[in-house]
Amino acid sequence: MKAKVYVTIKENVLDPQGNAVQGALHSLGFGEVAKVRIGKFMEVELDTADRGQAERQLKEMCEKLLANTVVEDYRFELEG
Amino acid sequence: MKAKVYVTIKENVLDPQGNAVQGALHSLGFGEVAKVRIGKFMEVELDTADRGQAERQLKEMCEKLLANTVVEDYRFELEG
Amino acid sequence: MAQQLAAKEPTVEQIADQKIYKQFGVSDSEYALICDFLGRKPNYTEIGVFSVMWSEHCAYKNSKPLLRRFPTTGPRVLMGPGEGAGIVDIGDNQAVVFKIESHNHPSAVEPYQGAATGVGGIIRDIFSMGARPVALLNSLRFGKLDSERVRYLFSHVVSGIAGYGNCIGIPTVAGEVMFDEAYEGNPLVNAMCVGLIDHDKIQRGVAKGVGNPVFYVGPATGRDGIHGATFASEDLTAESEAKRSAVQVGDPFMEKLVMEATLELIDSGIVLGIQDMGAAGLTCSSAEMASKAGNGMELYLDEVPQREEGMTAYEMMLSESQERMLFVTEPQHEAQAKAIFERWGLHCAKVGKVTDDGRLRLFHKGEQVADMPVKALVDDCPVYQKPSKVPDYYLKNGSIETNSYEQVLDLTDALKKVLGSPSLASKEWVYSQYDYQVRTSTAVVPGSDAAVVTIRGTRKALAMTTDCNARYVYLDPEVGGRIAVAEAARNIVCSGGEPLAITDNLNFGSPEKPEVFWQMEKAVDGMAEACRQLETPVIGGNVSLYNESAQGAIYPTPVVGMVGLVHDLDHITTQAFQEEGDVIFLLGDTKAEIGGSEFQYALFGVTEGRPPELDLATERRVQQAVLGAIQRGLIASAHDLSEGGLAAALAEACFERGLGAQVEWTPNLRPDLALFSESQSRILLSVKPEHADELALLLSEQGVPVQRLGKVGGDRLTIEVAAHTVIDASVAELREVWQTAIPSRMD
Amino acid sequence: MNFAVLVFPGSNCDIDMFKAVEDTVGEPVEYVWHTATDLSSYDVILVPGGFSYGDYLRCGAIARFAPVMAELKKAAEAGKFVLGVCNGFQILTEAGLLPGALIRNNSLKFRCHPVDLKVENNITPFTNAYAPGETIRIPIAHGEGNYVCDAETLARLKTNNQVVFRYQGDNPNGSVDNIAGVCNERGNVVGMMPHPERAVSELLGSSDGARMFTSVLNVFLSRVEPSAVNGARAH
Ligand SMILES: Nc1ncnc2c1ncn2[C@@H]1O[C@H](COP(=O)(O)OP(=O)(O)O)[C@@H](O)[C@H]1O
Ligand SMILES: [Mg+2]
Repeated sequence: MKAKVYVTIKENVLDPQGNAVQGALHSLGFGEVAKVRIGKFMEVELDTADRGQAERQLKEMCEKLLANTVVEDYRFELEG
Repeated sequence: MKAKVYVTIKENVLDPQGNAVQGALHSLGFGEVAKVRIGKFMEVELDTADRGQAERQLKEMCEKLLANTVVEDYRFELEG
Repeated sequence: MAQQLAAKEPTVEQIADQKIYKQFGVSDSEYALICDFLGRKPNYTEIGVFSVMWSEHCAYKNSKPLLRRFPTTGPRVLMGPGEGAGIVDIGDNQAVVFKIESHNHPSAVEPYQGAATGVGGIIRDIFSMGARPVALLNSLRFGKLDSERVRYLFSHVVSGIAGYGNCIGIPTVAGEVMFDEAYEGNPLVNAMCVGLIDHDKIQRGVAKGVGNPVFYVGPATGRDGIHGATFASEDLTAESEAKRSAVQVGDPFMEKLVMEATLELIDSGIVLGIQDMGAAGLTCSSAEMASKAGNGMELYLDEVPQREEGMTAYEMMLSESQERMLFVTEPQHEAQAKAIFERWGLHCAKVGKVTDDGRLRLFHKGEQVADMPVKALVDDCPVYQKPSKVPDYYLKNGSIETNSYEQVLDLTDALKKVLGSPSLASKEWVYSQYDYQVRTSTAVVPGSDAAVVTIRGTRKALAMTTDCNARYVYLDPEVGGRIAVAEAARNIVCSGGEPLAITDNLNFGSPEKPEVFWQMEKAVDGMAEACRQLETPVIGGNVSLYNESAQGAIYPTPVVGMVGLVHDLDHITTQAFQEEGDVIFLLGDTKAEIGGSEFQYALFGVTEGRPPELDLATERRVQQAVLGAIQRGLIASAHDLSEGGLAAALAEACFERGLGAQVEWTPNLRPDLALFSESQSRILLSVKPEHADELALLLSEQGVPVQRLGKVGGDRLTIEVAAHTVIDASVAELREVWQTAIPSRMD
Repeated sequence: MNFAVLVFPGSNCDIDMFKAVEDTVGEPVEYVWHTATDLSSYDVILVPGGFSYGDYLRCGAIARFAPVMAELKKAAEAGKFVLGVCNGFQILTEAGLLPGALIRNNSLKFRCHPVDLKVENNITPFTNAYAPGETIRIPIAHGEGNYVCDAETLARLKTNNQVVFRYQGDNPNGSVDNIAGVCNERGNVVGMMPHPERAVSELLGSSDGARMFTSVLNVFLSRVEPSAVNGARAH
């Protein structure tokens, strides 16, 4: 089973990378870019067919390792 | 208008980060994790209502800045 | 898909009939020779293996005759060119190991990974000798910073170097960066690594002992960096092409593990031979190891760890996946070796066996897929003596009178232009991204003439630098080649070190062009002569040819990496003025020499005429005198005069401590030419007032021209020439220009 | 007094930390591998800098699961002295032994240079050899040293005097309130981005970091033999 995990910086935390990219886009002439936030996108392949188990496991992986919940939010989708 | 941009490492390009995370998940007991690939996820807000224009611009941004097309693929979605 | 790819490899007959070998860079006559050596026509894997072994990179087929002109021996040289890196004795059973290598072409395609894997590769060359890497250096060339593309290349190359070196924990302590149109489409990225070793730990890449197993360690092999040699098959899709030429990605964390495990393995004493898989990966390492032992080798490719499915023998042999090593040990030591790697989370795979038949045989899926004589692969590549021709530009330049330019009157402004030229400006933007202090041995951090790295447990240290003024080399390759070596040595001496030896990176355009080959010949002659006179033999190096873009060849750029021995920590000296009241001396003669100078480029926008002259006997005398004075404790600061001449050198000496200087000078030259001339064999010294007379006497006794210029002090740099103030500016103001030149263009 | 220097795959300031202990206090010091499951024989545990597990994903994120970390937690709870520097600081925050998190420098660049630090709290075991408010010079070398925490946590850090060091002058990474180092409530666990182990001799440009090591020795001695403060050791 394949999963997609999205890890984003919390709204109230400054995102230096996003700001820098926004600035760079402006100077490249993309003036209409109002905001950029940069996070991580992970594709995880799981050797399991049990959806419920997969969900439980993904939640645990995110909480434990994939996201630092002090500064990041996460969300995931299971495919198929 | 809001867009979501996904930047992933090309299929056959080495992803040391994904490998390290996979290893860590294994040692945390998530033995069923078969593969992890780590890319970027960006939320971009555009000050425009013209969908066609937004798409053209996003493509250009990705090609020029957001993705390194030598080693990365990208894809984006426009919201709404 | 992958299976199909394999099935579509051209047949032996197709390779011959369609001359597919030509796409591998193998000429008709070379192909015929390969057929002779094999006694039959090569198959696809074999032609692939031959093509990389017979490439310029591995066989030096265009440069070998030139490299033979270098002096490569000396009383301290323990190992000269030929192995992963050269080794020089530094006493007390210790030796220094160093080498430089280029990654120009990969960096032009993917600057971050290109530069990063360049660093990774040179580090492997050092630790595979058994040495502990202690420092990294680099030498970089880019086009002018006003183009977006150049800024992109520059910033990503710097982050790639930083990313690799910082992560693996080896300090990047010195280097050089120069910007000029000549490198617009073809940047140069040369990386150097320096290591320390005990004499009894020195390893060689030899496959010793018939019957012994051959082990592979490191990450799995993928289709990374299989380049160039793609074949023209109608059936080959764009997609599969893309896969074949996938960029090499560096994994410094992996290399750190491989490095620690390898050093531990070597320490355990069970390694018979070891070599890293660098360019041409498994092919080059296996063939060379077998060759050096006069043996053969069998490889069982199914045992090679593979990252991707359906890899062919050809792909595995040519892959340039990073961070891999090949080693040979005796069968009874297998378990011990495995245990060492496992502790570091690594696996080693038994992939082959040493044989006595002098052949490299490859087995895949139960079949023998290649069978080639090792000697033919390693030693029998034809060597070419390319035609050489004096270029027109060189002849034309001979008649350009560079001191007949209109006199520049505002010399404060001229100094600012020179200091603000990115090539001469502060490189802090670059080196503040490098961890130059990890290992806590960096006694002189980037920013002075040479970096100094201490050797723990001793009073000794190593001074190191990379240098090459390619404008001089372009204008006169022989003189320029001499200057590159002399300047490196001068930088070492100014830092308190005795020059030991050099490693060189010959970056040139296409040797097929007679004018380029002429540049190569002359530059090598100049370097070789300087190496002989200064007693700094060449212990290794690298050749990078075909550095060309739409605008033509790059400037000939034979980069010199030099290491020197600082005999006592007390000798460590920097370029910075130390204290108010110190007396400033200029050593050496100043002539009207501005051909190829930064002054000429920054003020007149040209690089023309002849470069400064260099007399090696004078150079040697100046260097020995300065080193002697430093060792006697007479010197407060020493700075080599190079780009920007005396004016720039004085300013640079002021910057670190914000100390000014008052100089009065009466040269018999026009002030602008005098202050910005780049005459060679000159050094700027400052000394405590109580040492001034002793120093002046000592120097003149040794026949070194010495002039007392003035005093350190205040917060301004003022220069009077023949009783007229020609430069007067606050140190802060000058430093601002010098410090912001690069950041203001980059951030 | 026994020092431990933890070693994770990818640690690269472990040797520097080890040498710094040898050169400053000369007390027994040992490397302790990430797989170790017993820290009982050590009084001070140093978590060095580097790129543990390549710093992939997030700095310190993977290291915090190493077997030795459970022991480190116990040691911290037992009141032993723990110092995390750079990557060590990142590991301690990831492990929850210190509050907050460290994210990318606001310049997005790795930065290596000396900085001036103000000693805000000189009553931790690692800082009591400094004068309160003293300015010291110590180098930084990091790409992700931008300290962040929520407003509540920040308020709590201030109330409890948990800010140990602040950057003076330029803030090199954008950290909130110029924070360069913090401690836990009890004060026995300190984390900081600058590298005191790189500032233990004039040959390296500064010796201001040496007092972090002498400081912890003094505190230890004053506990075992209260009369022996300030290096005046009985034996
Ligand atoms: N790419 C680089 N990496 C590290 N240090 C560098 C780099 N480029 C320049 N430096 C440092 O900046 C200082 C000035 O360099 P350079 O102008 O080449 O000096 P010099 O003319 O004395 O050789 C030197 O200390 C050098 O090591
Ligand atoms: Mg130089």
